[in-house]
Amino acid sequence: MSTLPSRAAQATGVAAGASGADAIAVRGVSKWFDKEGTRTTALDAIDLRVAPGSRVALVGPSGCGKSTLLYVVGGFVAPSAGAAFAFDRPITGPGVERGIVFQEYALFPWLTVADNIAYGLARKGVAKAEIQRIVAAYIDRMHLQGFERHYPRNLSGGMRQRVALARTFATEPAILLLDEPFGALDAQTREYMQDALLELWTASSNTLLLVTHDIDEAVYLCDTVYVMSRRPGRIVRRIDVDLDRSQGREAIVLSERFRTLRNEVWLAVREQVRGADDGADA
Amino acid sequence: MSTLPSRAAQATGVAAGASGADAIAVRGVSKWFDKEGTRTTALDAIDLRVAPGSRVALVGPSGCGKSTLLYVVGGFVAPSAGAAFAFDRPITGPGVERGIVFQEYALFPWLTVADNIAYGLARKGVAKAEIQRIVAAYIDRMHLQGFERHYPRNLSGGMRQRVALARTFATEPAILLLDEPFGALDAQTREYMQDALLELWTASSNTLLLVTHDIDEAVYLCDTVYVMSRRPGRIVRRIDVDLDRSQGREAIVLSERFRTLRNEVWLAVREQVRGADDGADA
Amino acid sequence: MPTLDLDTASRPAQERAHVSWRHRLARAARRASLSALPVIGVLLLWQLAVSAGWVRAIFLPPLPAVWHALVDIVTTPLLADTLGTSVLRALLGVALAAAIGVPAGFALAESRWLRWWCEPYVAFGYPLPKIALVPVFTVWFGVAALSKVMLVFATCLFPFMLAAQSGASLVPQKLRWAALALGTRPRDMFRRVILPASVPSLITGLRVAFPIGLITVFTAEMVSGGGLGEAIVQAQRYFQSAQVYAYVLLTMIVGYAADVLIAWLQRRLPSSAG
Amino acid sequence: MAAGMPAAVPGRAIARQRVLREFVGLASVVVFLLAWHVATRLALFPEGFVPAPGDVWRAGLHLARSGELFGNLWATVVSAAVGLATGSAVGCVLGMAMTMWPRVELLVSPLVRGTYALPKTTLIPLLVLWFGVGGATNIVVVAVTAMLPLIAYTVRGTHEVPQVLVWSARTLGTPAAQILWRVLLPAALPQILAGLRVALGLSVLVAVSCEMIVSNQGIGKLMLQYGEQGSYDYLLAGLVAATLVAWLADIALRALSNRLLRWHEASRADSAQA
Amino acid sequence: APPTIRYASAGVVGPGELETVIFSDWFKANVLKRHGKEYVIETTTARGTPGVATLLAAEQADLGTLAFTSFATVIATDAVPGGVKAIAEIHRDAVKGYASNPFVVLNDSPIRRIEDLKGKSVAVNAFNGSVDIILRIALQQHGLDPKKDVRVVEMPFGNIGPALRQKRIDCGVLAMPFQVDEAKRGGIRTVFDAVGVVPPYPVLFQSARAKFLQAQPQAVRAWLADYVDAQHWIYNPANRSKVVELTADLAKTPAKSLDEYFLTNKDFYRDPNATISAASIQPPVDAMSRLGLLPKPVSVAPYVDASYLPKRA
Ligand SMILES: Nc1ncnc2c1ncn2[C@@H]1O[C@H](COP(=O)(O)OP(=O)(O)OP(=O)(O)O)[C@@H](O)[C@H]1O
Ligand SMILES: Nc1ncnc2c1ncn2[C@@H]1O[C@H](COP(=O)(O)OP(=O)(O)OP(=O)(O)O)[C@@H](O)[C@H]1O
Ligand SMILES: O=C([O-])O
Ligand SMILES: [Mg+2]
Ligand SMILES: [Mg+2]
Repeated sequence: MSTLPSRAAQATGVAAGASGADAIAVRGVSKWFDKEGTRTTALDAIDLRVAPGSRVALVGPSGCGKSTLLYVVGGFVAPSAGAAFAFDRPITGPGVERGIVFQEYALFPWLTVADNIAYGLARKGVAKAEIQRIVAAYIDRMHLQGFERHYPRNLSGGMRQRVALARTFATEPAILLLDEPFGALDAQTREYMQDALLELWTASSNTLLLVTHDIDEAVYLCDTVYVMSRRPGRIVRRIDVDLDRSQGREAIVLSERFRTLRNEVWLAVREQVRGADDGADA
Repeated sequence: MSTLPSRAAQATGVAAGASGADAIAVRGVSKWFDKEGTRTTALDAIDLRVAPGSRVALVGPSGCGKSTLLYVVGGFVAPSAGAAFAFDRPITGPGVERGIVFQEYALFPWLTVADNIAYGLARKGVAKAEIQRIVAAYIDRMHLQGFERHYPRNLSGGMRQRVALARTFATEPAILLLDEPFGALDAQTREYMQDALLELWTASSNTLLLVTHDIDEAVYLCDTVYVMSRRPGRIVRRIDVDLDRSQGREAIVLSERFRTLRNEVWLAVREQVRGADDGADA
Repeated sequence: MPTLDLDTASRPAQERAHVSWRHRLARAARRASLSALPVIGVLLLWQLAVSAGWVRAIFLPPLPAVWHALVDIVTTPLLADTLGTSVLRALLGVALAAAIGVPAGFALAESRWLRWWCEPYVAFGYPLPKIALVPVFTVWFGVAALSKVMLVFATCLFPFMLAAQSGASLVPQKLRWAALALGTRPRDMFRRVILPASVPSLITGLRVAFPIGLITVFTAEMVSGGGLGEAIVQAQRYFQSAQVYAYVLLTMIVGYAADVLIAWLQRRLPSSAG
Repeated sequence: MAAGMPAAVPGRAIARQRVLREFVGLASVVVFLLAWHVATRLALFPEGFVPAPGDVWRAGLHLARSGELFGNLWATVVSAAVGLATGSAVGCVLGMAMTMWPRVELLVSPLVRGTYALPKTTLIPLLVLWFGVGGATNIVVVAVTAMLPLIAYTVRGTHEVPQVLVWSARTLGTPAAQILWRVLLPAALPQILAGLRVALGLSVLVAVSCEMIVSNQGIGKLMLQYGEQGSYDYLLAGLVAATLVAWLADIALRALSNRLLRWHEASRADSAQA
Repeated sequence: APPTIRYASAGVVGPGELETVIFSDWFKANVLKRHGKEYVIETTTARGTPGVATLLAAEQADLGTLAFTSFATVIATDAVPGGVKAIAEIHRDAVKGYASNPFVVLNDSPIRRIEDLKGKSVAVNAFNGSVDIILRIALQQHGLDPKKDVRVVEMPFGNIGPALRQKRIDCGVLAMPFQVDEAKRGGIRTVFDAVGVVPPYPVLFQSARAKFLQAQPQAVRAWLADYVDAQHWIYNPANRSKVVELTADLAKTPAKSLDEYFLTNKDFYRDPNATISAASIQPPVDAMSRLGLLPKPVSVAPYVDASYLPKRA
């Protein structure tokens, strides 16, 4: 993977919760949807700060507003109340410094696998030869050899997801927003991808906001796990992950601390899932 | 949940591998796709027999042909070679006795949540009042209260998946074909859904063919786990799950046997994932 | 791939925060004034062109004259005689075309053999300049309304057929599969899946066909009499340009109103993009 | 594929299918011609009014030999093609811009919608003032007519573009202004091509209609002259020639669609519009 | 280069508008001595004489074929900048012993006289066209109100015969060449034609924009000289077979049926010298005026100019 450009230099003041430039700051964000007289509140006064270079996971019951929160940070959806900031600048729309992988992949169906991966690089004005090199590297890394010229519709679900990851990773954004990025992958490929992600993070120290259903994944990958309540989504719990990451995956996953943390998140989420969705508010 | 009709009575001869009427029999099925001179072989001489009332999981690397195999059994895709049978009748097209949940949900976008769930029941000619009762029960069970009148596009990913499950479960097919049915659910909802599935199965003793990436899920839910090789998909391993299921989930999952089996499947899949996809064949 | 469609506007633009009714009112007024702008611009340019003598009044009459002519038409039974007659004929023809073209289009999408058999007729019949067939239609269906209705039918049939055919052939395969596995009989497939999934396509077809229907009626009437078309031709023959433009404005208003109505319908129906 | 069970089709079978398809199409044309011939022999039509296919063929040959056919056909084709190209380009861009920027929609929609039902041929006297007799005037009328389906289909196509695609493109560094042609255009291409097919049919129809009003050349002029004269065999020969050209263009367009939409889920070798 | 004359014809080729035969390629090459030297003619086809009038008004044509109806309208509305002049006759109606456009009915029809048309439907090719005016004048002369007592419908000339036979109309007018074909087919009879209804009048005549006449008088004179020469050539029996062959080819009608009437007294009357006079145009124009079809009465005299025609030999 190519190295991250100077953008990474912005990522100073790494201390979480520091009052300096947060990579992401969400202040009192609410979001509701009005449909034919019914109001569905997806987010309720969310406050969230992500320090540059940190890795944060969002977990919570299905339909609690995780994707919606990611869209607010991505700049795709304007909050109904409150505001979101990236590196202290208010978020008013999408930006290249915030790369996103959507739950539904959002590949360009008219582009081949290789062209999908090359897309963001071409927009950045990267030279042709360099693009080819990077695309080839990602094809390799994502185990997509032989499918360079295939169109997305001819790929399996997991293959599509890997293309989506490659497309976003290739542009090396300062902030990575991932919405269940490994959901369609088999357990082994998933682990492989997780480690690839960590490796990328180590190389470029970008900031990670990860939505996932997989609690092991959240704890394994991130420094902080936020647990959201069931809809209307609120942040009900923050769990700091203090793992010794100097060893390999096996050691980490088998460690007592991992088990404890995992359990803690588990119980916090279960508390939220119990009682189930309560439907639209009105 | 309403009880299963007499169809369940067909499900005799439960012994796996018995030469009697298999619920599903796949005999020497191959499937390849020819695109502009390139041939991609998705399935390579698959043999598979599923006894009535048994629960079988298919696991394997992403892109190995699991969905394709499910489509062959569903009767949506004709094999390039070989043939598939349901209750000894050759499969020539889709049939109500084989209910399917697709990896991408395939909800009817023009129908509300309630109408999507009611769809199959109405086709079966179930009485209006009965349909309403069943739909209400599934709305409840799937934690979709308050979203009855919503259209699919206003639902979160996990909610869509739950609607798709409800739609198929409601018609109580003799054979259930599930393609990553819990992929978009959070861990807790997923467990809840798994148990709901087992409950349904116990009540109606239908046959289950489950494609999943979650090895715990495969082992927890099924009697037999088939491991597929990476593309071209072949079945490389059959693991019989001999768990004592008399106890609750906690006990099963924490049992030594569960761990062993889980590990066995894990290693079998990893062996296949190693070396990655090899691209199109030609 | 599902359309993730947050909020009412299904446009891929930035989404706006919610606003109070007062803001909404102000916004509606702003929108209306923005829409009026180009119309006012065109009218100004028109009057300027006449006043400055760039175009002679015989080709572009002064606006007040057109206005008077328009008032004359609208306030007399002339409106029903001309516009009323034409619109009624167009409506009948378009309805007939939809009633036959839509099922035919679906049939073409579903049956290869039928498609192959009909391909030459569709490909030939569609671009065939139907207006050249006015004499034939007059002999077959008489000079009165029927021949015009049939001509509209012949012209609008193909847009409906193509809309239905393309709508049906774009239905995602998994939806068909899901429906079959849920017990939809193949013969119900159309009613249960293909039709609802094609609704947006059909409305687009209507949006194209209806104005074509109107144009056809007007043009046919220009050739063989009756309705607004005859009124225009008469006025044109006698260089009564104010009347000509009054009628032309009427056709524009009718077309505009019809399109607004269809667009409204389009928004009301649940989108097939899911 | 009604029963949802597509047969496995190896390359040779596809070729065989293509031959079969052409054969079925040909057979249906032959049957039509026979029926027509028999009907004229049995005098089912008013005498002298519908010529037999053989007469039309002879008339066509005569026109071709005298050189009248190709010169006039060329004129018609040029009007239709240039008008179609400009009209659909403008319509396509307008349609996308209307979806992307509500302001553009507000601004242009009254004018655009006003032109939908306007019988453009009534404006020919005005257009003739500016563009002269023939070519340019006809091109303008064809272009304005072709715009309608392109706008309607493009608007629909772009409305259905999944929002996440636009979002993806934006975060991958696509400037807002480029979304139009980097995302909306390719994503809406299936619909745009459907609209183009509708417009293609219309453009020939309208080009010929214009030539029937005022022209110094074109198939429409031939048809007007021979129609007034009662030489219906020659009228039909001209009609068939123009329609043949449109048919060939339609075939070319479908081939192009197939190529451009290789990526599309529903693009099948012989599907409706893909 | 010689000046170009842009000529707008009314949409009929061959016998209906003889000038279309005359400016065919063969005539240009073999008969029109002055073509290419003193003038060049370029033709446009319009839909009927109102279309020609529009082209003259738009100054997109210099000369064109008009009928008295479109001519009077152009004058009354002052449509052509600088005015319009009728300069040469093409053919004449209501001349005894020659063709006129007959109003015909089926043989078994109860309609025998003009009075019998009360309550019936009559087809003409164009409302307020010259044939329609003749009909209205005839009706008025026989005490019928053209607006109330008769249903006048419009259909192309070619349709009127079939429509009559299918009983979609009670009476209809037949033009060339349809009247010949229909007569041959039989079963119809004439109720009346223009003869006796109005004095002889030019059905079609060449007209020119006055501004063009001023700018290019020599070119117009040369064209009209060629035109008159060509008419003589056409009417020369020695050339008949060639003329019929050429005209048949141009109009795409069988030479045999053309030969039966073309240039004979079954055809319209054509003045050998294309003489035009205000006196012959004025009566039908006055009739139009009486029928309320003109915004104001029109005196055509200032708009008829025979001086561009060659001096009689
Ligand atoms: N366009 C919309 N209109 C109405 N409600 C919406 C819309 N989009 C989302 N919602 C609602 O907002 C809530 C949050 O949705 P969101 O997609 O953010 O959930 P999520 O946490 O990502 O769920 P999942 O884990 O299942 O993907 C849901 O209840 C959903 O129904
Ligand atoms: N229509 C098609 N045309 C060409 N190749 C196809 C088509 N459908 C599937 N394939 C190929 O067949 C192989 C198997 O696909 P399939 O969807 O069955 O995989 P899978 O095991 O379900 O993968 P995943 O777990 O990622 O969903 C893939 O390599 C895919 O690229
Ligand atoms: O009037 C027409 O635009 O065809
Ligand atoms: Mg989500
Ligand atoms: Mg799959």
